[in-house]
Amino acid sequence: MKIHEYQAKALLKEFGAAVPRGRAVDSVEEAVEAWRELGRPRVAVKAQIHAGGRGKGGGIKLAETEEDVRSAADSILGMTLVTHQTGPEGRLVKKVLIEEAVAIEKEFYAAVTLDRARGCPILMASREGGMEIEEVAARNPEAILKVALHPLAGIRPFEARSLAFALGLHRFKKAEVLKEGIRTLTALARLFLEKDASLVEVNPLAVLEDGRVVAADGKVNFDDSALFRHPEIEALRDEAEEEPAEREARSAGLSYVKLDGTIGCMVNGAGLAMATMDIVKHFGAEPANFLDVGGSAKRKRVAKALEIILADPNVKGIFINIFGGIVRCDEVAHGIVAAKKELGIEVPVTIRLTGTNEEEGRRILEEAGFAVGKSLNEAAEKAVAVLK
Amino acid sequence: MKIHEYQAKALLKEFGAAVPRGRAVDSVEEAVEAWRELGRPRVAVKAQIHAGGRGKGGGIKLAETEEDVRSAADSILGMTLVTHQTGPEGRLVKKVLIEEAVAIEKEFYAAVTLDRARGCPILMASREGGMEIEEVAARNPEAILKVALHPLAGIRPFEARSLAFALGLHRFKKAEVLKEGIRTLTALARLFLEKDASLVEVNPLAVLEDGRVVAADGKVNFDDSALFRHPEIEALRDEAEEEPAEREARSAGLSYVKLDGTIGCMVNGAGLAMATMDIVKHFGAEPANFLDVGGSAKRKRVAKALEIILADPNVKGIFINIFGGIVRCDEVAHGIVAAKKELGIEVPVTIRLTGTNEEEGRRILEEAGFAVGKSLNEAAEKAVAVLK
Amino acid sequence: MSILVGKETRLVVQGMTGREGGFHAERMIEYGTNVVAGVTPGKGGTTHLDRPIFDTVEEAVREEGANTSVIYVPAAFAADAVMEAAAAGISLVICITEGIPALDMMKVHALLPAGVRVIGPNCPGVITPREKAKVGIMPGHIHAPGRVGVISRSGTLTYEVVWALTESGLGQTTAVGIGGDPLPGTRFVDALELFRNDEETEAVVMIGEIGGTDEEAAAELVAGGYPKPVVGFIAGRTAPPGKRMGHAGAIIAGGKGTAAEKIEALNKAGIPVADLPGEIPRLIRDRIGG
Amino acid sequence: MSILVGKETRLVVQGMTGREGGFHAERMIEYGTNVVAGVTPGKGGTTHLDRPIFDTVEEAVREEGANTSVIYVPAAFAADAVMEAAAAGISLVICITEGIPALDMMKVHALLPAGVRVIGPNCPGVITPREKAKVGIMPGHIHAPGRVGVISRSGTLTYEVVWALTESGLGQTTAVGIGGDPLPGTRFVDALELFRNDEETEAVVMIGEIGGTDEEAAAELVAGGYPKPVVGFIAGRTAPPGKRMGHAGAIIAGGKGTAAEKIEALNKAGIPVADLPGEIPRLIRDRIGG
Repeated sequence: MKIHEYQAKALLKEFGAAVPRGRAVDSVEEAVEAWRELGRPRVAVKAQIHAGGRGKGGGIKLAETEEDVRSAADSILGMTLVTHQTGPEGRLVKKVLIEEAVAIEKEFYAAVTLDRARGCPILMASREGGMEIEEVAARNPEAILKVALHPLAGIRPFEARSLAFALGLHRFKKAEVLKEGIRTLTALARLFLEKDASLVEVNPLAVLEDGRVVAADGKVNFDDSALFRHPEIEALRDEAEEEPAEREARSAGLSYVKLDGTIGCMVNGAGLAMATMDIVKHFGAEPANFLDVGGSAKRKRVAKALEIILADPNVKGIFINIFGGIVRCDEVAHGIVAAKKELGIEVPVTIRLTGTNEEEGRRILEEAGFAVGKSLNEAAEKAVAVLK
Repeated sequence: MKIHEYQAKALLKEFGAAVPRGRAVDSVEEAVEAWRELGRPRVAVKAQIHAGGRGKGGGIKLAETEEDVRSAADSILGMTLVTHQTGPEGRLVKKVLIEEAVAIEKEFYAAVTLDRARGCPILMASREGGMEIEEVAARNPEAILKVALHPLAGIRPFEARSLAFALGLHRFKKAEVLKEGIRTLTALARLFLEKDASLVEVNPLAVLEDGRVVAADGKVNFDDSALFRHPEIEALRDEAEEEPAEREARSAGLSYVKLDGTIGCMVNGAGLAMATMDIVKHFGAEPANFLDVGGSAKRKRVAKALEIILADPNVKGIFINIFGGIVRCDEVAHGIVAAKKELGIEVPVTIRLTGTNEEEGRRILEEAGFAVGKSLNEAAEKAVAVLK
Repeated sequence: MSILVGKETRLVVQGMTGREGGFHAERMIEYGTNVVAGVTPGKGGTTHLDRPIFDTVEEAVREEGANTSVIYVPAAFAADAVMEAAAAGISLVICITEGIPALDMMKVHALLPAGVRVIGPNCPGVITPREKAKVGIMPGHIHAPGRVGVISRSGTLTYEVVWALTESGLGQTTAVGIGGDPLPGTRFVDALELFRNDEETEAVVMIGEIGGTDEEAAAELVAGGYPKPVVGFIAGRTAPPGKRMGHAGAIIAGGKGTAAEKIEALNKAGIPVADLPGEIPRLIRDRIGG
Repeated sequence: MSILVGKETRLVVQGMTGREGGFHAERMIEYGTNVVAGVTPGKGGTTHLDRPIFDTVEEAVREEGANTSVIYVPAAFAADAVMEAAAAGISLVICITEGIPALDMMKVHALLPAGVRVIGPNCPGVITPREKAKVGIMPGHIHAPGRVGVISRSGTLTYEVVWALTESGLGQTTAVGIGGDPLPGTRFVDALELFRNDEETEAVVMIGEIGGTDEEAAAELVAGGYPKPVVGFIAGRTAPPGKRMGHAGAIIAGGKGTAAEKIEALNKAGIPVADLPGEIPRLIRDRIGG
């Protein structure tokens, strides 16, 4: 799960990292009020959406006067912000963060994430702050310093200290930079571990001219599997930031990802669903979605899945691929028939069904007028061919 | 460091263990008030001293009426309670705990302590509650169930659960006993680890007739070395419970334990101090104390050590044994001479001095009229002989 | 002989009296697996499917000599169940549960005693058809005793491949579902090591997918010398970056973990990668004949 | 050859610019120990006693090839210093600091990488007189190269025994102060194992004290077959129960850990226990002659 920058910064602060003073607001009037509360300093007005690259898209503006603040907030609030991470449809901006502009001496990068290969959290930092870490990793991987953390011990003082020295935080004129930096690195790691984050990223981590070290930006993602034990994090969810169809699928217990193609896919199992997309592509078409109906696909869920697929106007054909194991083919067949009745499916549907209760499933579907294949390749070829 | 039962129970409660309702008070009037606040139930009036065996010594009384409560509190407050743990001099009772008497169905024992051999905390429990665990260990060691805890993982759910099943907590009519018991065992372990305890003992851990599981008594000791990071625990210290000379020694940075003999011992190093006591005994006398002046014995500290030894009226002679290493013999000599001047030592003093700056130390002492030996055996023999 | 599960398996089912655990325990018994006990805290002393139920795994080990455990416990409690099994002396723990927090599994790995192997979580389990030993949720009837070892991050996609192997007459020695989580207890490299000296296994199929670098690690291991042919399949060529494709581990993050990278790594190591699952039997026959 | 410290020792002093660390670093250098670096976070780039000071142990290992560390860091930070040394690749960490919380040391032991040995905490250190290697706080001049290995929970009591050995002409191979804490990194049994195959060591002296059961464990090890004579001493025959005798580990708790029990265990294992420290040289000569 993703959260907004202002929420990430509040969490970072809770764990002991310093952040610029500021407040998130919904309206131009509140924006001006927030600016006044801050003591009328130079501020950044920052669009709050779940995507990076906001600056280039016009979602971040500096303002020094009431007029500036008003006009910046007015232009950003309500805009549809397009960045390289939003896709061409962009995102509606409903909140801006009004934040004291800070005088930065040097920008660093710091993040905690999961190191899958080592099986532990990893604290990463670099002197090349403000740049995307992937870019640094590609160009100059040596510049990224890494500390593998023990999941039970958390970050140990010597680990934060060593990293701070390696970053050169002891070389600033202001002696407190080292200590502040150590505190911030420690905060990142603690936040990651105590809140079951999957990513805590501060970029830039800014050393200010006055010796403070602040998280000038902040991004925190969470492990969806652990949200059950963090209701305070679940409460930060902004559903408006999610693809509506994906949100609907999630609440129905389906795993769905919208894509740009024309063949809607319904499959049981994530690996087979990916493979099915790949096969569609292999035979010359583009999948419209990833959809896993799950390991215990009951008829209602199957019908819901078809409803979600059909709601995508790009879908010109549907390919259903079921390998019954725990999932019973007859149950799936009932779901397909029910969906046809309720929704009136108008695009061609190609079905491949095999495994548990295959015969019964086939009978139900054929009675309802569907053709059912057994071979994956043949069915896929046919699913693609109907489009032409 | 030790604390009182009422303090231990407050901590246990903080960590999720249930305890009987109650309050500690200093006066008879407050005792009656506490009883009224509890709703005038049958209560136990329990002397709060840092020693076990209070019941047998008359330090715990049951009371049901205001008159009972008044008379019990009156008889216990201000008494000098003698138990097998207080020594013959007993302890002055300054506080009593007024606590709801509970209807106990069965008593268990539960404790967390340090397992030195395994190098980890150990959670122990037994169905033989209310008895001293040493007794159970001697008579029926099988009856003590043990779970070695991982110092970083703390107590894991399956560990608490397995122990609760092994104790038979699932066999009570009231089904909640199992869950309550698991919660209590978990609380003990968490308290031990989070507060740097050296012992958390609940004896009896009582299963009540109404299905509750409560810590009917509670004892918590702390690792002295870790108090620096628990000011809230340090604040629980009751200096009145400590031997005054030991308290004085502690604040002077000395390690002192009062014993019953007549030869006062001043030694540098704990092992050598114990060995010196043993040698005194070997040659036929009894040591009056253990005293380690420490690894960087400066003259002031040496003088303070002698002052503490001399304050013990049993002391008939003093044996000073110094093996200079980091400790310089001349510095110790200056301390002894200073003490002689300030305190006017009237008992015979035997000194054994060797190691760093031995010659200079010897010269200083001999000038001040002390005889100085070099051999430990000879000096010890002489120290004992002067008594005769 | 077989790897992981076989005639020596004495299985305890953690969560046996639950809906999932009960359903699959029955299927496992039907298939021939030696299920010796179940564990459900609070139901000790009862029986289920004619097997004794215990409150703790420790009792199942002590009373019934269980040496393998399979876990159908809800996600919030599953990591603890793995640790309970390990502490009780179980040497192979197969965790079916999906949705265990990543941090829980990191802690499990940090605490696991030496000599305990975990398979999964979020996996279909392990099956050795020749020895009628099935531990997990896969449909037994699609498997057949044979010559090929299968290692897979997926569930139904594995069935697809297994079925293709069965239909082609190649069959399987053991099929190991290592699971779709980012931190599997057993990885491709570990499973490859297990198949290395298994006499009956003539070739190995690796079914990978996007996310992580475990396929690349396996390619490196094979490139360093592996005594039998390995054939691969990678799902997710068309998956977009930054989106989780169902499995918690199936995500292209920071531009890493794409199917293209993995296919390239496997090819470099001399491992042919099938474009379609159905091609796998042919790729194997090209290498081991028959 | 020697055990633990010797000519191969390349020592880094953690806390070298502090009062204690600086004082003892100077004594160690005087004695002949190969002190290659110091570590004090924030003082990197300076020098002290002509040795480079680094901000981290990792730099001392990388730049100066340090292989052994001695810790004079205050108790609140000492456990972290041990872990820093271990993580930096130091294989022998000798921790002098007294008063480290027991829980900190438990965590250190749980996290210590394989192959890293910790001596102490709350110990005088280790000295090998023949190789002029002294790591710790013991006075060097009382030691002499010789034939006897010394293992002790104490500081000054060790000096007493060492001096008796020196005066008697027996001398020491290596004297190991394992420390007076309840959770020593190296115990009697571990040190006995180190002396087992040390050719120069003809006999071993164990200086124990009340508290714990490490002397009993050592007795068991010796009873199981040990190739050289072992002689013992136990301090605290007159210590009362329940009172901590200075050392955090020297306490008779729950009636266990008395001197009488330990002496009995040692005697049963054929280890003579001296009544007075001064008797030790004679007990040794009775066994190894000379």
